[in-house]
Amino acid sequence: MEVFVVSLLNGLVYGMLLFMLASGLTLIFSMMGVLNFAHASVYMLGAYFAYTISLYVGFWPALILAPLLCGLIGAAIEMWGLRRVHRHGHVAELLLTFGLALIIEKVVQMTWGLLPVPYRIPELLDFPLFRVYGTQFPAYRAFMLLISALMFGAIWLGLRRTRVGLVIQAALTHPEMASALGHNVPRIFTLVFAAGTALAGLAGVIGGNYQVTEPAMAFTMGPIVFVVVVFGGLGSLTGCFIASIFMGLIQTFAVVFDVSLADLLAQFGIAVTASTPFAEVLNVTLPRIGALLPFLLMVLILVFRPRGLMGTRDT
Amino acid sequence: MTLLRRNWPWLVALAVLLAFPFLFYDWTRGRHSGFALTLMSEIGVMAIFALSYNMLLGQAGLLSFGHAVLFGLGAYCAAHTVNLVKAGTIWLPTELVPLAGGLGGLFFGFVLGWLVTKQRATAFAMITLGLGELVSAAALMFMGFFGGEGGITIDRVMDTSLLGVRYTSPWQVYCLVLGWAFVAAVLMRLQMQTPLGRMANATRDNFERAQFVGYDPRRVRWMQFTLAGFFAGVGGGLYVMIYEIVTFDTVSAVKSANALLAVYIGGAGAFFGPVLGTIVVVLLQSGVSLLSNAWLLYVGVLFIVMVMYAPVGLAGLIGMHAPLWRTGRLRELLLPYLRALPPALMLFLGFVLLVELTSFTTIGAAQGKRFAIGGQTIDTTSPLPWAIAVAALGVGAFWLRREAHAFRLRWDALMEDAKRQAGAP
Amino acid sequence: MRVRNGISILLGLMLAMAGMAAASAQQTIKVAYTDPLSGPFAQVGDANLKQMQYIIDFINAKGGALGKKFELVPFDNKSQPSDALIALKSATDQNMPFIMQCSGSNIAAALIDGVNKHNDRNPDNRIIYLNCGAVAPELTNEQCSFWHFRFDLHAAMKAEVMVRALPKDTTKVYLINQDYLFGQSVQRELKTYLTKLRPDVQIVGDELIPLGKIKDFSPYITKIKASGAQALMTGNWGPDMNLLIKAGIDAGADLRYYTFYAHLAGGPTAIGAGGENRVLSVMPFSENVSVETGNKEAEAFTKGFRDKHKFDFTSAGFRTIFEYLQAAVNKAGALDATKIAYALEGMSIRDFLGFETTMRKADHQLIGEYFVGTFKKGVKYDAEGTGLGWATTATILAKDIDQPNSCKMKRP
Amino acid sequence: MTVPAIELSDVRKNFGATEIIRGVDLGIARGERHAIIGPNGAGKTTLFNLISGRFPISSGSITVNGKSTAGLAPQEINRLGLSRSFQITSIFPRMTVFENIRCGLLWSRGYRYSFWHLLGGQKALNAEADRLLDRLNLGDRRNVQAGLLSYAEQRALEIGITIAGGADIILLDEPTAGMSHSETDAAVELIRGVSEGKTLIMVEHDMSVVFGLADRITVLVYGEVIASDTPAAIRGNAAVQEAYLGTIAA
Repeated sequence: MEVFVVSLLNGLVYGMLLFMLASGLTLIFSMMGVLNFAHASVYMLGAYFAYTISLYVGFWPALILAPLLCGLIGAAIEMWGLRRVHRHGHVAELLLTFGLALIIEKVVQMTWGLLPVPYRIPELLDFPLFRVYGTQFPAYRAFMLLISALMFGAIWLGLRRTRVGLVIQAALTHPEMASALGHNVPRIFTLVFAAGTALAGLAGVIGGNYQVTEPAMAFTMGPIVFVVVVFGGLGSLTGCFIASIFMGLIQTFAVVFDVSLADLLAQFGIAVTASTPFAEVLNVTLPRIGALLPFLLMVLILVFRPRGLMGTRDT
Repeated sequence: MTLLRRNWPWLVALAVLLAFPFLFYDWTRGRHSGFALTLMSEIGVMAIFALSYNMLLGQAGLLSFGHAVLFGLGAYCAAHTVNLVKAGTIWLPTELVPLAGGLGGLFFGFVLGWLVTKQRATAFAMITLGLGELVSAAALMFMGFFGGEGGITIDRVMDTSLLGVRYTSPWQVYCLVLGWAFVAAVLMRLQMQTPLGRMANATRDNFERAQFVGYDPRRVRWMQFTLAGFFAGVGGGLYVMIYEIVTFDTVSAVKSANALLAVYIGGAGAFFGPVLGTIVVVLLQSGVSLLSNAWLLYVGVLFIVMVMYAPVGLAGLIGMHAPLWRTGRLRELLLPYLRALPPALMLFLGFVLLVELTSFTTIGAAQGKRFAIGGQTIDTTSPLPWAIAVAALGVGAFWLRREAHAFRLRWDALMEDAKRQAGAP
Repeated sequence: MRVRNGISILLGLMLAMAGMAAASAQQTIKVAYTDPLSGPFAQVGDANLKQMQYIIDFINAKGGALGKKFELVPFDNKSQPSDALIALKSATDQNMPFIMQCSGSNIAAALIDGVNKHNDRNPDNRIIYLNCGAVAPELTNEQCSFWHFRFDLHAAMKAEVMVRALPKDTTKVYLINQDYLFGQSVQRELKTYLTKLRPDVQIVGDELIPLGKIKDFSPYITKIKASGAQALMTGNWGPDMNLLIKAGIDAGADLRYYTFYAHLAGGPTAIGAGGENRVLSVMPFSENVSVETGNKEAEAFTKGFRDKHKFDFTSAGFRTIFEYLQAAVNKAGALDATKIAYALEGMSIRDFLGFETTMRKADHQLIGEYFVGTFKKGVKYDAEGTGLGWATTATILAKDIDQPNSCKMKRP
Repeated sequence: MTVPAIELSDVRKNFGATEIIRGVDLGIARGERHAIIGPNGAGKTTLFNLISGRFPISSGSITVNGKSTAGLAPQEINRLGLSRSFQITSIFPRMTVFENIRCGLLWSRGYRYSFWHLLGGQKALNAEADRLLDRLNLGDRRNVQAGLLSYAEQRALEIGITIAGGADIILLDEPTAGMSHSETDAAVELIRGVSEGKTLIMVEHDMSVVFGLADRITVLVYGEVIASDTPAAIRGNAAVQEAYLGTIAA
């Protein structure tokens, strides 16, 4: 029970962090069809910006300024980069962001150095909020939960209640419709891309000190975000939300269950010994592959249901 | 005889590539440059790999993020085969080791292809991404087949050579690589002209139409994937022969990304594009990385410039000159090119200077390196070099814009003429 | 048509490449150094390079060897064995007598194999591989080579150091390691030495995690807490270590973290003040050792680096490597790899901290002292400006870690 | 009694809650030129998609040359001897005109998924593709990238790809849509020529084309067949007049 409750909380926090990153990508991917490889790079930029800003004016202004900066960068990428290559198709767009990811990583290394930077949790939030069965739950994690919940609410309302939101929503499910409705599609694309990258930046601000702010953080975070977006399905924020939480929980709980395929076979009376074919594979325990489960799930879902969990159209 | 007349460039290329390492020959010590030979062998291997990648991207329109899986698994198969031969379990001529890699690639291409080719477009790309992650993680976990972190080592000196060569020197290995690269390139070129190759193009262009002329697009994808696996595996087999070791890095995403970079920079549309791209990428990685800390940045910028301004790749750019070449008016472009050269050079040098200055103030200086051009040490803290860099960058960019405009006008006029000339008879 | 064009361009590019050929006369003793200098692990090579450069300048100021100066020639291997082997080719082309590499046992295995074969096939152009930090025990056991010299303790020895430093009142430990060759052998060796040296200690959990894939370690901490462990022993490095310790501190777990790599560049920054008195690291060197032992000469040497680079001198231990090189080259009397290798094996040196060290003849493994440091406030030299630094809590002498080996050395 | 080329019985199709095709029964005899007409949204193209296997049917059955198409993929239906064109031009835009036609020929000439035949050396195949190109009046555009052809040329090419495989049932979806008068005339001649001795089914809006080409006409309105008869009978059919022609006449 103890492990269960604590794992649930941890899974939720991690899932929400994933959601913050993935929601921006879902918006971009669903509407523009661009699989943005630079998304995690912007996440990293968000963390670094927040670190630098917080050195001068503190964490709280950084919480606002860093995502704004990231959003501006996103707008620039869209206007001067993506729009240019749009006519060459989605592969070209994807490759552009891929190149950007390489450049951003190098630029970060050149600007902030190769080592982690001491980006710390603000003192105001640096205390244990409560204890569950003797394990502290840091206030900062609660703060992360709060921010991501607020963000989810804001996106939800923004899409439901504003005019632009309604257009975006229409364009999410039927990208070709938006222009038919006579809207300024390039402007909306820029807006969505900027908003998406700003969300990634925000995730960076609050994820950078929760994890470690270093030049490799984009590289490690990138693939998993794709997994969440694809698993959740195109055009569905709800799907993205569920997928994020699901991925957060599955990785958390995989750690807890110490079972392997061999154990499963033992249930059926088949004993796995060293001489059994593939004994090495059968003896792998769940915690060892917990972090790989998302990839396995993504491959499976794409093979059998290419639109993802709640997608409105095929990937 | 006509075969020879039509295909002489291939043979000339082969001869030149054979003679090429002698440019690096160390006459005083009487030996080949191992570095140059290994680098050229690497280019050969990566060229096969990139060509096989282009069987998917260029020919079938399939964007894969996990092609290295086939390359690496082929390499592991070849390595295990060599060790079995060494142990006397089986007999195989040394020269056919890459074939063992190819068959391994073929097998895994077939098995994994069954899974990944169920989808196309983005879903295909994401499945290959996931699969790549899974296989590279598995390569570290399972010692039996992958040998863990240390990988599988072999000794390529096997005494089973058909030609009586022992492959102790890099030169002999280079010849083997060259031979196989040549054969593989010819086969891949020919494959393009087979029904499967053409239908791969057709499914790339319009998979639905392909269905309504009787083909199952999935089957076409699957078979194309399997064949690409074969050639990637041949590349893997040669990799083993060069380095005599295969580790988990061969299946990694980095390797896959390299193929993508090479194909796109070189041009997916032309057969030789990927080879061109491979040369550029390998030289950037192995050559420029010796000179500059920021080589990764240059790769990224080159890549982006290509994507934005020349999505047809280097080979495509060259191919665009073909009509002028045919009409014999290519030299009329000489002057416009010459005029565009100084601003382009200026832009380029300004950019490089700026990057290097930054890199040296942040990373290089700490390494205790000095920034020197032609023996002259440059003080990265004084404003002068920075001002020069920025000025060169700005002026170069402005000037190039103007020249580019003039160039464009001249180009369009020439192309118009060429088109009319071609249409006349 | 296209094909023809392609080929002519290809040839043009190849010719351009020819311009890169270079040969240089042998005025210095060149040491090729290959480690990742770009990509996600660039910090490792970068930090090493700075420190080695300082050490080499120091050694050269003391006369170098045979009247020649040492020169470090870096090659970026991008963490790829194939690139390391290309660097090896480049080094042998230029007749460099040494190649050095510190990070990654996969690359080390490739280099040992590559050096063996090269030296076999080119008896006139041999090269010695100096291993400054690839720690898989296999490298000086099953895979041992006459041309390979390891200047860092291997994983089994480090595991023994860690076990020996475990305080008497700790009776429950949890092992967590990365799921690849190195992590698996650390896990195995820790168990071996715990049973051998500390039968009173109970291993309440052992866990393998996929390398570099975990972004949130909280679930592991929950599991570790539930097991009642007092100490966590891990060979994790990089994000896998930083995130693990951070998660533990955040959860307020009452644990001590015994690590192999917390002292390396980036570790102290990532861990921060929360790790005070909790994080311990097994290390070949700490700047505070000279303060604690009152060794002024050593302190001046390390302080010189700090003054120059505003950067911690975590790997000052590399000085021992170059002192061995200096002595061996002088003893051999020529820049001949075979002679130098014979001179190196069995050589003993009193290192600059004043401890006896030996390059074991049987397996070319350096046996020297090792330290276990605790991350603490109030030490003279703090780490990465965190205000906390490494205070030595245990010094394990060479004789205590002189583990047996299974090397069957083949000499030329 | 010979087997009809195509037989539909009580074919229904719904997308979600909307029923687009509402129980169509239709038999098309071998060798017939058959046109399907009807107002926009009547479900003509959907019907084509159902017959050719692009969409699965919701209920009912379809046979092609006497064989049920239930559960068959489009390519399998194609191999039963049915070929189709699309309303929106569907060719292989990055391949040359010649290769487009040759791709249409490959399967029926037994090349299947071969990767050992070199197409350059298949003289009979290439000659046949060239003959077809000449028939399509595309001979002089042989080596042009198909995507660069004019619209009318692309439509002609599409018909070429459709008939290349030698299918005896040909479905053409608005073959003359968007063409000028002279282009339409040429297209009609082309269709007349290539459908000689075959079963032709086409959806068409241009009534002059329909009445000029078709032996029989089926009128589809809101997913239901309201009449299926000879052109003359259709012209005189009151219900059709009411539902469809009337609106045009008015």
